[in-house]
Amino acid sequence: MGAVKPETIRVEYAEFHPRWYRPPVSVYWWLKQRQYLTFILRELSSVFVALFVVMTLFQLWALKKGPEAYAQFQQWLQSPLVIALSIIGLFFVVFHSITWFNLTPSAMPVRLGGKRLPAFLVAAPSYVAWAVVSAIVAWLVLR
Amino acid sequence: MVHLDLRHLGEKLINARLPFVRELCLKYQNVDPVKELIPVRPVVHYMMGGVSTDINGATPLAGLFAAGEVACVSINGANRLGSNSLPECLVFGARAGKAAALYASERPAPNGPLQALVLDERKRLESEFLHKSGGRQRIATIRGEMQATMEKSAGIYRERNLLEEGAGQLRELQERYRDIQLDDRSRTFNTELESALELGFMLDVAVSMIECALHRTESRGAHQRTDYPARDDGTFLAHSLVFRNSDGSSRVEYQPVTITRWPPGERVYGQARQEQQH
Amino acid sequence: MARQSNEAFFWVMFSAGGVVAALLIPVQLFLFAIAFPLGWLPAPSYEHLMALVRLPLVRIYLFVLCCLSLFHWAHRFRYTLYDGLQVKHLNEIIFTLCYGGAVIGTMVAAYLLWTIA
Amino acid sequence: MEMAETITLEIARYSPEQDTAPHFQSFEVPVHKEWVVLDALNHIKDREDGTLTYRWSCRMGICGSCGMMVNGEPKLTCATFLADYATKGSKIRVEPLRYFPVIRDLVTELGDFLGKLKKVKPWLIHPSQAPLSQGEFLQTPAQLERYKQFSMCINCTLCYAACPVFGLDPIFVGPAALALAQRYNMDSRDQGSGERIAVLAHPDGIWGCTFVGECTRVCPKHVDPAGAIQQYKLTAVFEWLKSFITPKGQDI
Repeated sequence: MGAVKPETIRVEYAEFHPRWYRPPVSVYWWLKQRQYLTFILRELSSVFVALFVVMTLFQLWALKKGPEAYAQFQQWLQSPLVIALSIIGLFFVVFHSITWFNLTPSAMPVRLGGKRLPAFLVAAPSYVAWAVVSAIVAWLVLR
Repeated sequence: MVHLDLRHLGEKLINARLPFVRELCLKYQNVDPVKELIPVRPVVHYMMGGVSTDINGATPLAGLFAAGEVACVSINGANRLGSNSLPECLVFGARAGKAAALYASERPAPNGPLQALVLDERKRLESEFLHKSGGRQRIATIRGEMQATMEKSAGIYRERNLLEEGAGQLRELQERYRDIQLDDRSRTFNTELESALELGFMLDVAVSMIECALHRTESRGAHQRTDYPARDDGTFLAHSLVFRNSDGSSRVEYQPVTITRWPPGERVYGQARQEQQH
Repeated sequence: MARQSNEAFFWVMFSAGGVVAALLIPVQLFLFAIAFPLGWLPAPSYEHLMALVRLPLVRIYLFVLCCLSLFHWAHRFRYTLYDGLQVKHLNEIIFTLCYGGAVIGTMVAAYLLWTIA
Repeated sequence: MEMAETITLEIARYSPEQDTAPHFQSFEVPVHKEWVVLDALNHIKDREDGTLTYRWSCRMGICGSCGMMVNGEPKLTCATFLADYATKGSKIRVEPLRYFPVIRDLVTELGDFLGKLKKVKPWLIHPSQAPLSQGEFLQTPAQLERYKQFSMCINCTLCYAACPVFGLDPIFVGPAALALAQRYNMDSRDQGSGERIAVLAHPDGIWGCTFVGECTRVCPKHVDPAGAIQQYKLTAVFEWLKSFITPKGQDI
């Protein structure tokens, strides 16, 4: 199956159909509107998700090497630059969680008795699950 | 100006029973029926009548097909029942399209003389509209006056004096129409040219409507003559057909109505309706 | 339909990763990268963490978390590059870098978790 | 805030015969409480400049032809009141809908969009024609509810003007067409989802959507195209998984 060809590419110029003006899209289009910027920030949260995994992999590597290596890793985490990055990262991953949960009702509508449930009722269980899962993880680590 | 007052119903009842009325008022008129009066007036909802066609969309002029609001297939007498426009579009649009394609495929391509005619018409339109200069009448002004005239003379209630007065005003507007001012010389999406051509046609239709209304000395459906309040099936159970004479004047002829299942009846309301149904 | 199948697969991985990341990463990032280094909470000992990591369930959990989160990043980042930088013509390179990165990260995670105990 | 008596409209003008790029022209129009931007445009065209070119028809949010950018936001100009912008000294900037080629002034080229609509087969697909004597295809209110929201689309293309994915690469099938396809997929009387999937579940179809969500925000009819697309992504995944267990040759 071929790609969907935009009709605008095949333009026939004729007497009654002169030049169309094609407005260019700026490279900075995502700065031109608040909603676009929010969208790009939401998408960029994935970078911090990946960085978190990288950190976790380093953590596992340090654990594997032994107590000294792990102490070094802990020290590295205490350096101001890493702390600053972590705080920014936390902001982004929380932003990811909130936007993700809020978009769920729109992607997965729940119907009961032929009526669609209001969005907050579909999103609410996600937030409850978030709290419960976070508590379990914290308990396991802090125990 | 006539206003509709819903304020006594209160916000709760309006929201529960008339949500769309409120939405329409708020969204397109900036009027909140909870707190304000709603301006109301009769409007033209649909063009009853039009170019006479058969059930294939063919008009009496060979090769010309019509469908939609411009056409009058007469599926329901005077052609307006709720959602008539739907079969008009779905059924008769398709039929007219097929019939027109068949007609064209069975005939040779337009010959020299015909193409010369087309070229002449194009030249006429170019000189009278596209290259026209020095006009003084604005399209919108003439259109507005035509609307006012029709509202007054050919609205729901009609009578001889008003119709004749309207006919006179339309003749004057047609005269002024020759002097319209056109700014747009472009051949690309020229909506002004379109409006100008449309206005000429609308004036023709308006004249036809008044002509028919004057001749039809009875009351029926949307045509209520206060000077002739009764329905006269003996003379007027017929479609009015307007023709243009070669001198530019028009004449009205009648085409009998074919009654199939439902003969025309009197539309009555309330107590009278209940009695009629028994 | 080959391309459709790829997209469906990557989207499933992206979505699953999105859920996992949304539920789990904030608490872990907060604890390990902020609360413990800043001394807000007593950091768990090396032994405690090793004991946790020795549990097979915890290792499976960490593997799933790493793998899905990386695929989540790969998918999102790929489209962000297309749109944000208007570099859709570099499709092949971006595609390889993003999903390739996720695959390598997943392999590293598998190796570490397999050999750690 | 005090409502101004007049307001300046800065209107994008583009004449393909003379211009290589659009420019803005200012017009002063009176502000009436019930006037919308479209009324102002008609006021200008009727009295000042007959060459001003734009599309409009019904004036009540049904025909979908008067969509324009009003101060950078895609809007139906028949439902955008001057009074909402008319504080002292304010201006209203009116431009053609973003991301579309411009034919003239405020008129955009729609051929590409109409082609996309057709591509998703937005009609009821039924393998066999039932005889008239069998009556209508009935539907329960619950069945209607499943797709009703997606059926409210008036093809005004505001969602395309809001969609950066379409703006960056017009090959994207886009919000309205994808939502319309979903309107028919969800209809209990339709059996055409198998015929639509090749166009929909395609890198230029649903997979191109990054859920910016702007289409849903600007939709004047609350159609929620973004939701329709995400919902279809889930369906497409199920169809993809199903293709493993159905015998070869029965490609979805």
